[in-house]
Amino acid sequence: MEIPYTAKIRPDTGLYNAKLGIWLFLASEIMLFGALFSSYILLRVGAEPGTWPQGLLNVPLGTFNTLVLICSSVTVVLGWAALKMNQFNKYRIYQGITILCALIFMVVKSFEYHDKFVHYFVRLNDGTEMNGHIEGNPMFMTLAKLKQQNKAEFVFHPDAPKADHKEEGNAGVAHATMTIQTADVRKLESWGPWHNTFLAIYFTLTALHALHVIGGALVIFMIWGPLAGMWKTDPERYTNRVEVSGLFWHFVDLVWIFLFPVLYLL
Amino acid sequence: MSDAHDAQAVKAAVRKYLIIFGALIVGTIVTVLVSFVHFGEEGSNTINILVALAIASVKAFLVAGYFMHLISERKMIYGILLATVFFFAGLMYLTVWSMEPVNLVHIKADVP
Amino acid sequence: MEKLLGLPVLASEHGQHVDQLIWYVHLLMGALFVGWLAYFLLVLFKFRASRSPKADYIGAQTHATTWVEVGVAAVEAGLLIIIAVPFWSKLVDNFPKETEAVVVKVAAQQFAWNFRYTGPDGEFGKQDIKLVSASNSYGMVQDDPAGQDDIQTLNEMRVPLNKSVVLHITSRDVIHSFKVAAFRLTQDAIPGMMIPTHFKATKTGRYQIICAQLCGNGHYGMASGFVYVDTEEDYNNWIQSKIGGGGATSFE
Amino acid sequence: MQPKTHDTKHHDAHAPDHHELGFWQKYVFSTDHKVIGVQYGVTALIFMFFGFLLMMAMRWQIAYPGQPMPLVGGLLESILGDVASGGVMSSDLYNAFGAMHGTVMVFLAIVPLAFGAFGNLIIPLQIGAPDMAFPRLNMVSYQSYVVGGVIMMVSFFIPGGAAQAGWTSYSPLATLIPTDGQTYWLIGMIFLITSSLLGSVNVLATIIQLRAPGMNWMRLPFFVWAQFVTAFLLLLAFPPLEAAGVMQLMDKVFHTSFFLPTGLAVGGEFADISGGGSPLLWQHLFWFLGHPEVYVLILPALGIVCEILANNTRKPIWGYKSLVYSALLIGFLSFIVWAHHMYLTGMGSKISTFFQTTTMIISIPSVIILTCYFITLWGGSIRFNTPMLFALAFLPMFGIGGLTGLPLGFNFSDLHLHDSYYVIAHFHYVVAPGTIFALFAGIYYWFPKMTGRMMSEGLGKIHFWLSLLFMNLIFQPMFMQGMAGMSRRMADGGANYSQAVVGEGATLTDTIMHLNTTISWAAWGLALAQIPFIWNFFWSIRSGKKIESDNPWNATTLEWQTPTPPPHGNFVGPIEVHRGPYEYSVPGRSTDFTPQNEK
Ligand code: HEA
Ligand code: HEA
Ligand code: CUA
Ligand SMILES: [Cu+2]
Repeated sequence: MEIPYTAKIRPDTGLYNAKLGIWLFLASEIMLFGALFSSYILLRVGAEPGTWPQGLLNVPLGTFNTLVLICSSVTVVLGWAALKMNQFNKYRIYQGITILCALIFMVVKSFEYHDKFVHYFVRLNDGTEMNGHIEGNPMFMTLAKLKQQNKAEFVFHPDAPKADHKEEGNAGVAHATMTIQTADVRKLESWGPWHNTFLAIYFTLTALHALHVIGGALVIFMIWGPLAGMWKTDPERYTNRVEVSGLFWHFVDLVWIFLFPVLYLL
Repeated sequence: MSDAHDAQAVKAAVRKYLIIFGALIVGTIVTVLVSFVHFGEEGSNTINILVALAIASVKAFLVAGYFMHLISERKMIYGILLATVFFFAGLMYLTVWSMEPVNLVHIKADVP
Repeated sequence: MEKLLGLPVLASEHGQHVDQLIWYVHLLMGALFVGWLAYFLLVLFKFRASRSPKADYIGAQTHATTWVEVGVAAVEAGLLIIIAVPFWSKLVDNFPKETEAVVVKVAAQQFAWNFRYTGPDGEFGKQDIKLVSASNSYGMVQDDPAGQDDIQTLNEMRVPLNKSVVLHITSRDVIHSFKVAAFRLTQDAIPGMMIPTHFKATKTGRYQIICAQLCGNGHYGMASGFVYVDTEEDYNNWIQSKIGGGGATSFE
Repeated sequence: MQPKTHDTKHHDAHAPDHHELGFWQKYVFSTDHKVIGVQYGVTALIFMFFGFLLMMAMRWQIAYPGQPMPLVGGLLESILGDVASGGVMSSDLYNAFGAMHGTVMVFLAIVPLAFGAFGNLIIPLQIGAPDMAFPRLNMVSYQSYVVGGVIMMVSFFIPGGAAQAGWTSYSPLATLIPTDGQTYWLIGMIFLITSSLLGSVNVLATIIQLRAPGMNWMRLPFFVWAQFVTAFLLLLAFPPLEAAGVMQLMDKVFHTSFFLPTGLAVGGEFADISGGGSPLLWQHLFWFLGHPEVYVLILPALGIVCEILANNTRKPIWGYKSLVYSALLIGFLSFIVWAHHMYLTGMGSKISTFFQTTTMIISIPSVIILTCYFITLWGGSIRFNTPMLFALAFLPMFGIGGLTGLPLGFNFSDLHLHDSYYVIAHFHYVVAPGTIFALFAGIYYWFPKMTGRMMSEGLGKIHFWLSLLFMNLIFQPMFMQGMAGMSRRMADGGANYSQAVVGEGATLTDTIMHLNTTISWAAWGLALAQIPFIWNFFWSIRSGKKIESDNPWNATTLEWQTPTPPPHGNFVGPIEVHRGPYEYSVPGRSTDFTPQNEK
């Protein structure tokens, strides 16, 4: 016996199996991201007043990425519509754009990550605190690594103090390149997730989201390329697959729609 | 399924999708612009948060409702999502409520 | 009833209500269990296949069970409204005035209890988190006058008889739990939080503090802390003897 | 890859039947729900036995703290090294075993057995479906479970050993213990959670989509309903723990401070962390899963018991509809009671009133379910075979466990009972003589369906009576210990606490302490009592009494209306359902059972 309703709709529920399956899965995803959002709210509300950093992220890049994802969401649904109208080639083009958008998104994201990994916080033994870049832009430098590499000193470019946004820690520090003795440093850390609670939740949320982007794009790509033969043999099921992968993709987009204002703007 | 009638409906839908696409882009831009304006009292950004979340919710509604066809989805799916939303709200609300200082007997310890 | 349930000695005022609640709940449980068990055994005997070869399609037609269910719900509601909720509120919302009580700050650490009293001035000295170090585990600000007469002890807490005691409980490292069985009192000690609780001792003696939350490999041995309930006089003498030992640290 | 070891056994058992599918497709990468169900079952039983072994070792340390373990002490030392030096269990090792006993029992034994194995084996058969809705997902779900299990097992052998912060893994302790056990635990959990999520999507889709014609909702066997609710709980409660797990993993690996507050002073030194986190956040997210999880442990058991009760009383279940609604209500409410595990974390009166009220409310549907079962017995013709004995014993055992949940549910009495052995006794009564008995009942009951052979009744009865005796000898004294104030998770069984005080105010009297030894011997007795079962299980696969018909118990539900063992695709012809699940002793019929598919 074949498993029923893999492509056909079951009359009393009005669904085929995979569609129900993906919605159930999305329900669990809502709980997953929901729990992280709740944690974000709690940590933020619970933070000492005035210590929650704002404006750490690059808003233009974020906006651009938001637009890229919205774009990909539209092409997904247009691709599906094209299949419904029997226009396979059009579908190929639309979904191709979707995959491209996913790539662009990931590239932009990796630039944003890189920005953070080469950005440093330094506390000297005399208590001075600064943020800035180390000459040569190494990633993930730490005090221990410096010592290991026997670097007695390094060149540091402190950030320019921002005019209106209150920047963490470097009020009053002159904007000039300086040489710092390793021996003078008490603490050196890049702006990774360990740096503060905001960056912690930022990296956790966006990395998890990025994993979803990669996963979703892979599935869409598989259906688009290697598995496209099914369009010839079983077009109805093929269209369903496109729809189901599309539902997942829209969800990924949806998560970002909330992530963007919450992390970048507020 | 993909009979002629269906294809007609899909054609009409495509127009809808494009309109929504426009709306989403506008929404994004508005969110960004609005974030540079400060509403409400000095030092409180409650209104800003509400505005941003409101726009995001509208956008989410458009994506879920039209791109994901939720508007015309079946009862079963509504049931599942309703349950999920309920439990999510429970998780979020009860946790936040439980951790609100006025509901707790403790204070933040500044020193051990 | 304490004997029957095997509860440990009781030495606090609110404890008698804890015992009461435990007692009443167990009465409810006992009634349900004995009642159903009797029914159960009866039915197993009466309707065993050899005695009752043909089953009855309809079975029992009774509404008695609904009443049992309603009864259980009603008793639970009663206990909730009459004992559990009001006494809990009393414990967490109605604190005795700190001026009329003995106030003790409790800080747990792996694997010991630190206590701090205000001393005669009734005021705790200032503390600053940045000053915390191995030699100054409370982060005391050294030249604050209010701190000069503070009393710090390790694993030894003394309280007077029949006087309210307010505890402010926190932890320095992981979560511990301050439990004194004789007081029917348990309160988690959570780092980053200062949690108040209170009790009134009703029996002199020496009571052990149990750490009731897994806190590492020494959890089982976090056993050297005691609460001594003294008479008012003994207590005051003890306080006097401690002053002067003031700012000294109790760490290690 | 991983599942090889036990599948070989399975292969032997089935060696005679031939198929064009190769060994790998048939037994390792199978997508047939029955094979996957058996894989789940055997793997879970092995883990269950392993969880029990951990506990037996711990019980030695509790009864005879500090003394070298006989027989296994040297073995442990040579495998695990310093933590068991001289064959004595160190407190590190005790904590690791304790945490892993909880984890293994809950996540690697009971859930996979009750939900993975029984769900997979029985649901499609009972609803008249050819397989699960997503067979390949089903396979991945099993594999993910095995990977998670292997990671958990590997963690015993890494330097420092397995996780030591309890199965609840409270931060900051879980984060601050410098060894890597917790990291393994978290990664393992992520695989296990993934497995459960895929499994629950599958079960839900199967029940909603693949019911045979005529199998409408109110004709579903209660077992299917129970699994349905269970699947919903897993689907929606697990993701928050996954989120929490990811955050704790970040804390552990990337030194973030999600669950670490500002101002920790570990070992007297001010800890250099970014701070700003909240230890309570972990507890909320953990218990948001934790509480629904306990109903995940009990609902399938209630379902199994229901099937067996109806079958062996030869009459319909009394109050089928109230059972269904109660199960739904339990599922629904279980999401809003979680903070009853956190009464002593500094809650104000509003919150605790809310949570203790919901806790009391949730006990009512449990009472209703049990009542329905009891009333079902009235007017029956009760057969006392092994499955029925286990199912019957389940009732009072779950009763004790459930009832003792009540004093814990009131925050004011929890003040004394929290984290004492009373809690341990409470939940073991529900999961050990409760759920495990129901699972034993299920194994004895459905064994002939899968193998075509019965398990031995004689051995079964020995297994039953001894298990019942020892279970009670183990867990009853724990109530007394808890009442007297003995705390759980004590690597020395409370010896330090009892020795420190003499005379008045002594926390633990000698009588209470002596119970430790009694309990431990009973636990080892329980182990011996399992030998007849293990023997019975493997022996009967090959040599049990052959069943004469496909329906040896004269049951009504659909799983008995197929060939034995069911072929790929389950049913030979199209199947149609005409009646409710428990039509036993219908007046005017020639037999005392009327199958669901009979007109
Ligand atoms: C299967 C598992 C399971 C089940 C079903 C339950 C059921 C219940 N549990 Fe339990 N519980 C656990 C597993 C379970 N629990 C675990 C694992 C822990 C500890 C976790 C940890 O800290 O490690 C725990 C801890 C726990 C606590 C926290 C204690 C503490 O840490 O201080 C509380 C508090 O409210 C509680 C309450 C309840 C209640 C009110 C029920 C109710 O649902 C019970 C309702 C049932 C009844 C009321 C019985 C009705 C029966 C009859 C009326 C008939 C009886 C008579 C005869 C049969 C003859 N449980
Ligand atoms: C489902 C959950 C479950 C189950 C079934 C059990 C079963 C048992 N548990 Fe445990 N236990 C927990 C979950 C469970 N436990 C948890 C969550 C904790 C808390 C951990 C923590 O503190 O973090 C705990 C803690 C705990 C403690 C307290 C430790 C402490 O606080 O220091 C004790 C003490 O005695 C204990 C004992 C036992 C015993 C004797 C059994 C026995 O009932 C075991 C019975 C087992 C069997 C009878 C196995 C039968 C198996 C077979 C026969 C296999 C056959 C194989 C084949 C056929 C292939 N458990
Ligand atoms: Cu401190 Cu346990
Ligand atoms: Cu619970």
